[in-house]
Amino acid sequence: MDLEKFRTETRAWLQANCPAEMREPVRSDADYCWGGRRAVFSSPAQQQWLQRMAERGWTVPDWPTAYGGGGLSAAETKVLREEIAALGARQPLKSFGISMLGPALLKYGTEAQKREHLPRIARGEIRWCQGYSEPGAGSDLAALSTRAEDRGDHFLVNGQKVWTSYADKADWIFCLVRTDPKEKHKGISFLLFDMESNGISTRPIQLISGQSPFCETFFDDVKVPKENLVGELNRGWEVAKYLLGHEREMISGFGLGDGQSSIGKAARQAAETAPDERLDDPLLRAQMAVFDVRAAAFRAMTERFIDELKAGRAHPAQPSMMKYYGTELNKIRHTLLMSAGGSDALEWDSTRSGGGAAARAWLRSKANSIEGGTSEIQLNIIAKHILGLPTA
Amino acid sequence: MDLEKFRTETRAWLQANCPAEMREPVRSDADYCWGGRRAVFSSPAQQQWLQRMAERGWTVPDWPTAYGGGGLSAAETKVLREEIAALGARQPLKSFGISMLGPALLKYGTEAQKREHLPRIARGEIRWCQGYSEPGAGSDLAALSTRAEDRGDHFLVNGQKVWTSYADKADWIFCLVRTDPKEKHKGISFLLFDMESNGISTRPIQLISGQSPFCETFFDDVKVPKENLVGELNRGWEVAKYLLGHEREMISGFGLGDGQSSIGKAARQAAETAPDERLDDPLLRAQMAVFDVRAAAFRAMTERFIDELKAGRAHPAQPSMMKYYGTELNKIRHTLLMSAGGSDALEWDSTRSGGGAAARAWLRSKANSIEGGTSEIQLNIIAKHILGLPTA
Amino acid sequence: MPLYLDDDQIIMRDSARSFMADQASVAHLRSLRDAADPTGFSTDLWKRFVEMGFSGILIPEADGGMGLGHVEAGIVLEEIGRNLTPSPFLSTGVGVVTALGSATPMLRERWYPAILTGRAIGTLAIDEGTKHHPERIALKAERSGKGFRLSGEKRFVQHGHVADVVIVSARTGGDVDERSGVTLFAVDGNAAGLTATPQRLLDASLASRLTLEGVEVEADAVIGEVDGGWDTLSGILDACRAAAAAELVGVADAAMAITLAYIRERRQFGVPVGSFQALQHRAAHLYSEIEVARAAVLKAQQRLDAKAPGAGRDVLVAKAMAGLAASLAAREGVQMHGGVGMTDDYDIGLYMKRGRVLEELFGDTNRLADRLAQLNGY
Amino acid sequence: MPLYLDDDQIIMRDSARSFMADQASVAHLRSLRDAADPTGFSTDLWKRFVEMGFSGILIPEADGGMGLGHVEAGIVLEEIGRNLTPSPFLSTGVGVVTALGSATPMLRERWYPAILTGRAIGTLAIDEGTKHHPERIALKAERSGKGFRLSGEKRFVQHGHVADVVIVSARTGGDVDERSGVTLFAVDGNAAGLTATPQRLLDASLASRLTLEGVEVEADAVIGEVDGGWDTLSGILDACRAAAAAELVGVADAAMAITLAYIRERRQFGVPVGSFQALQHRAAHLYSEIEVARAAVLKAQQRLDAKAPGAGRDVLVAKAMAGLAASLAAREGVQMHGGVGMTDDYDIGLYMKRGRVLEELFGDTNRLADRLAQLNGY
Repeated sequence: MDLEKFRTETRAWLQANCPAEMREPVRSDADYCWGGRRAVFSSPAQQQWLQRMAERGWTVPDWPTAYGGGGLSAAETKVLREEIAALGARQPLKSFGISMLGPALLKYGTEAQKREHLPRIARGEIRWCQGYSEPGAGSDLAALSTRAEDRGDHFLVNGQKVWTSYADKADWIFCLVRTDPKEKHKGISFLLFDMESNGISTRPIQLISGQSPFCETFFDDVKVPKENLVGELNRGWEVAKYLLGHEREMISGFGLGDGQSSIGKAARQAAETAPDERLDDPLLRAQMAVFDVRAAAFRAMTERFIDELKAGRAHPAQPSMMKYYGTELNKIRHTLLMSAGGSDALEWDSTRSGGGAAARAWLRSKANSIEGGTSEIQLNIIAKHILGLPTA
Repeated sequence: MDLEKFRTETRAWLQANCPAEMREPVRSDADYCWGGRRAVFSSPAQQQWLQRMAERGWTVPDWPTAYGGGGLSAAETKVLREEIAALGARQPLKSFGISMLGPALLKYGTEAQKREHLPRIARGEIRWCQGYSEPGAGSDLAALSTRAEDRGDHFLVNGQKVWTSYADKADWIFCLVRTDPKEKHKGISFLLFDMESNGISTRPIQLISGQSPFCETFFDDVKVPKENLVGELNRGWEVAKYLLGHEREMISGFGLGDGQSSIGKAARQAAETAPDERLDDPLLRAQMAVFDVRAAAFRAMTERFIDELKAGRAHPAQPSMMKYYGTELNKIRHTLLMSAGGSDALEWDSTRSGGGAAARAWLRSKANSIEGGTSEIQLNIIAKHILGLPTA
Repeated sequence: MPLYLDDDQIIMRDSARSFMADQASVAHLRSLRDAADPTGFSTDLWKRFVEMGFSGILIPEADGGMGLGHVEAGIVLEEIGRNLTPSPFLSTGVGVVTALGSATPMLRERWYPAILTGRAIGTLAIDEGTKHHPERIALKAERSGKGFRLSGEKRFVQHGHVADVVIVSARTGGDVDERSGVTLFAVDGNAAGLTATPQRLLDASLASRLTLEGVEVEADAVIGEVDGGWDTLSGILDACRAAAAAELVGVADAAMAITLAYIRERRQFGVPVGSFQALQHRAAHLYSEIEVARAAVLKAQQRLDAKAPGAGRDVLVAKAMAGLAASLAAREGVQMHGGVGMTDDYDIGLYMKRGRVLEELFGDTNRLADRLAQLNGY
Repeated sequence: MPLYLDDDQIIMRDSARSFMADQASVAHLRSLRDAADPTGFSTDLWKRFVEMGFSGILIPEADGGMGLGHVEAGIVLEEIGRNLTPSPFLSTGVGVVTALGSATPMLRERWYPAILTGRAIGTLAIDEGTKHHPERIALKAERSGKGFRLSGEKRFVQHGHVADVVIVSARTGGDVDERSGVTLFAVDGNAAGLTATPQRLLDASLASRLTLEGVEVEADAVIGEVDGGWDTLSGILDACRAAAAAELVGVADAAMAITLAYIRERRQFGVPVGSFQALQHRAAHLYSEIEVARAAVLKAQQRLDAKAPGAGRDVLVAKAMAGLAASLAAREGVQMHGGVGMTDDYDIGLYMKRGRVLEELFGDTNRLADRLAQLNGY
């Protein structure tokens, strides 16, 4: 299909189908749509937008149509992305199913697994969470001890996960379990199971931001059918690493700051500066000017990375660089916004501060360089796998 | 003695005895007086200033008078330092004998060694150089291989040193040699010898600044009398470490920038900015403002460090912190001055640029964080000895 | 004077340190916070501060105080910072006490004894915008009878809702942003027309918006000269900035200490996390920043105590540098803790929050460094 | 268009890379420098550049050039940067060629063939102060007969002493710092009254001070509109900034490469220096900076080639980011080399020097980021 024709048609469709409310900038986490069995829509427009996009397969434009995707080429996907950005349209669905599990299932899943799970992910019917981290393992992800014992037709899972994002709101979990205690990396398997199974309980973790997006998750004799194993037995680490690359891509997007193209513009509002005068804090302005350079350059990097990824030209460890750079940038962004916000931004629950929105977002951003592999881990990976630096 | 009386008298003496020329700021390396057998004085005033200060023992105010020092207390030394700074008087003598060897001899030297060497150091009669680094050893100083064989009444020295500051201009060298090849740190001794001895040759190293303050120094069957051993045989590493601490103190002074209290002031001249307008590069101005904060804070730190050192309250590894911080600061200083200087500061040998003074000083400053122990070595020392962090 | 604590000061530090660790540790902050305490600090604890003589550190001996200096006040504040102790010490014992030093004997006699005995706490109402600009005063004071009538708003007033006395900067002449025409007033906390609306901040402290609607004060509520209050205000700000800097050093130092303790113990990949060289270098850099900040703070305190000309410049350096060190300590602290550093169970996040509030108080690093550059003529 | 080089561009890059590594390596720079070459570059090498068609990359096919774009010019410049090749390519093949794109047919016919055959090189004379302020023009152009008479001074003119044609920004109206009243002229290098005084820079290149004392030019020496030259000048600066950014990426990439090679081999304490984690993390950060800069530069080149509105903003980002990456590469490079990095025997210092000159050329990171902030409305 001719690309310019596709662009014209896409633009027209988006303009006709994206509700006006869904073109407003995202103000807080509450504006995101996560779907799932217990989906909560903030407005009819939000639900409508999800349904319309899902019908075309455009929640996952480059997945095959057989699995609920849009079946678009890399070039078409890019055009769609650009047109969505140009319209300022919100993402119709936020989903770990899309950003993490989906790519892994497409690569490692059986045909049955793909047909069962992918379309529900695409339509936002099932909300997924990720069972990777364990207490005491930290950056050494493979040091996990949640056991899955072979009981003939099922695995019996016992153990504990931590940092499970929204485990208390998720319908299913993709989970790393130990199936061979004598091996480290080669004794791990990758399982999918329903969070409504018997023996699962979750406990939210109270964060410094005052929010609790993460849980501790406990498994007590949870039965998981054998057909829910993804990839080979004891080869789950390979699936996990592939998936982590996709997680890093997603997290690296944090640096983009929700389409806000200049931090100085954003800050001017926060600092109550008259529109026609320079930011009257010259040192903050200087920091913002350099930040805007880096943020714009990183937007170009993100475009380049996606293009190279689609073309199979990206270095396999490049997601580590994206994750590192994007998250560090996002932390700086929130630090600068706090500076611009001054004493108002210190308020924790006032109405004027939007319930401490700036402060909570600032504190939340500190986790960016920890979750999904710390910055230190990413730098180790870059040094070893891209730069070829020796180990001692 | 009453400290305020001492201050009054000192001020009066300095005012009466410091020649007007010696109160001008130092413009380049040529303005420093290094003394030595082949001393070169840039002016009669420079020679006079050295003689007058040396007569009172004030080139080394806190050394005992028996060894040519001023015999001042810590408090008096501080007053003298303050009054010299208040007058803007130049240092009368730059000397590795004062800053490095002297303290080591005072602690480890025999009475005969002290009487022979210290007064000549104090009067600037003998210029010393330091024979520590060797090719291939780098930061691992103790990996040295210059051999000193015991030949009864003398040592026979063979080997090569590198980064010997001004070896081609020095009269004597203090030198680390290997006296036991089977040990590493415990097979090193500390020797003094005359650079006019037979078998010594030097070769200047061409640096990126275009200057050659360092040499390669070669020893070919050099005879060193036994009485020139400082400290015990095979215990030279202890002397060396003590001396390195003093070297670091000296190098840390780089960050102070020759009494220039604000980089912004200095830069305004370089940038040809009218005296009544702000630096018209707002981002550079912002960097300078933060630099001025750090530089002023580090001046306070230097004062605190010297006070604590004199009082025996400083952590033994604190010189590493001073060396690290001071040299990193000095590199930033020169980077900012290059920015302020713009295209003029890029000129390498024009008259207007003072023979490329800014560019050469900038390039020279890059060595600050390498010579006398790299920044990385200092950070290792701080982590281990001050912070008590574990080794793997 | 050497640039380290003398023997008396070390005794005082040791006593403040053990008192605070014992009575006012981070657990104390947590319990106040979790109870959503409406005062913002423990009045019981404040009584014990008073018993230790802390509220009178800067009050002259002739007025019944300890007649000590900013070095000593800083000693207490560093321990407050180290333990994240909620306390009106800075606003009352430093801010108001310094302000009253320029007040009429009548005002001093009214408030000094009350502060010394713990009957009164006080605060400063300086800021009107969301960033610190002390010359940006729109709050008006108009002559009214023998006194003045104050109308306007102030923000970010620490303990404003429970203060017995509030030092208010007002405009009696000149334009907003001008330094002439500024007058300082000591206003009763319960004066008619004064409303304080407290807001919980991210560190669980309470700061108020103050509304003054025709608040009437007597002529002798004026501190310093009418229209000529700028210099007095500058002196008060010097004292408060040095105090906030000292507290920041305490925050930074404790944040580093708990982080070092954590990475010495925590193991990953079979070794202590603290054995990784990349973390060691960053920790060593952080240590250096904090040491340099500590030196700058002590220098500023000594110069204030010596009433040295230009000490205000040392204060700018001290607070700006302490802000750099504390924000680095918090950033590195959370990152080096990893995931647990993000949880409310660990203390490191509390240090990050308190550091952020102190950074904003009386001008942040950017503002103060900018001011220093101006004083340096660029 | 995807944001990576297409197949043709990759072929061109490979050919430029092997050509430059073969004929114009760092050894070539050293031999010119050590001979104190008065031209500043090798005319023989330039002839070979011309034979490769490089001087005509940006010249339209209709005018006999290759009719390619900024991406392709950038490919050559990145290799120039990688090899520190002294060359008039940027000033002639990008600067003057872009300027002539807005010139009269007569001017184009005079200079394009000369550039294409290597008979002429050219340069821009833009800066009057020691920092880049393109609107700060005092050099006057007054009407004189049918043409103009130019008087004033320019600085930092690359290859100014050997340029056959110099594009001069002059003031025909308005005040210094105004954007209206600017006119561009193509001036003969050997015009009467034009004096170039070359100065050796720290990277061994030569830049000139230009003095124009009543230099007479014809009316058709004007490029673009009289008084309305600012937009043309902006377009030329966009091209030159993107070009300098590409060269900076080459400098940064090569500086990193030789540093990585060094720390992989060099041993200390019994292990390769490159195995120390603290260095590994810094190297990985440097790699990230360079990758991000490379993306920004390619984006800017593509947008220039697409004549996209607002591409000048992408160019500001590209050069500012490339400057950040290159200066970090040089700093880390010298430090990681240790002592030998300070010696003239090793190449890393040469990269530091060249990076510094390119940083200053057409505006440094500070200046361009400041401009970006202004365009972003703050």
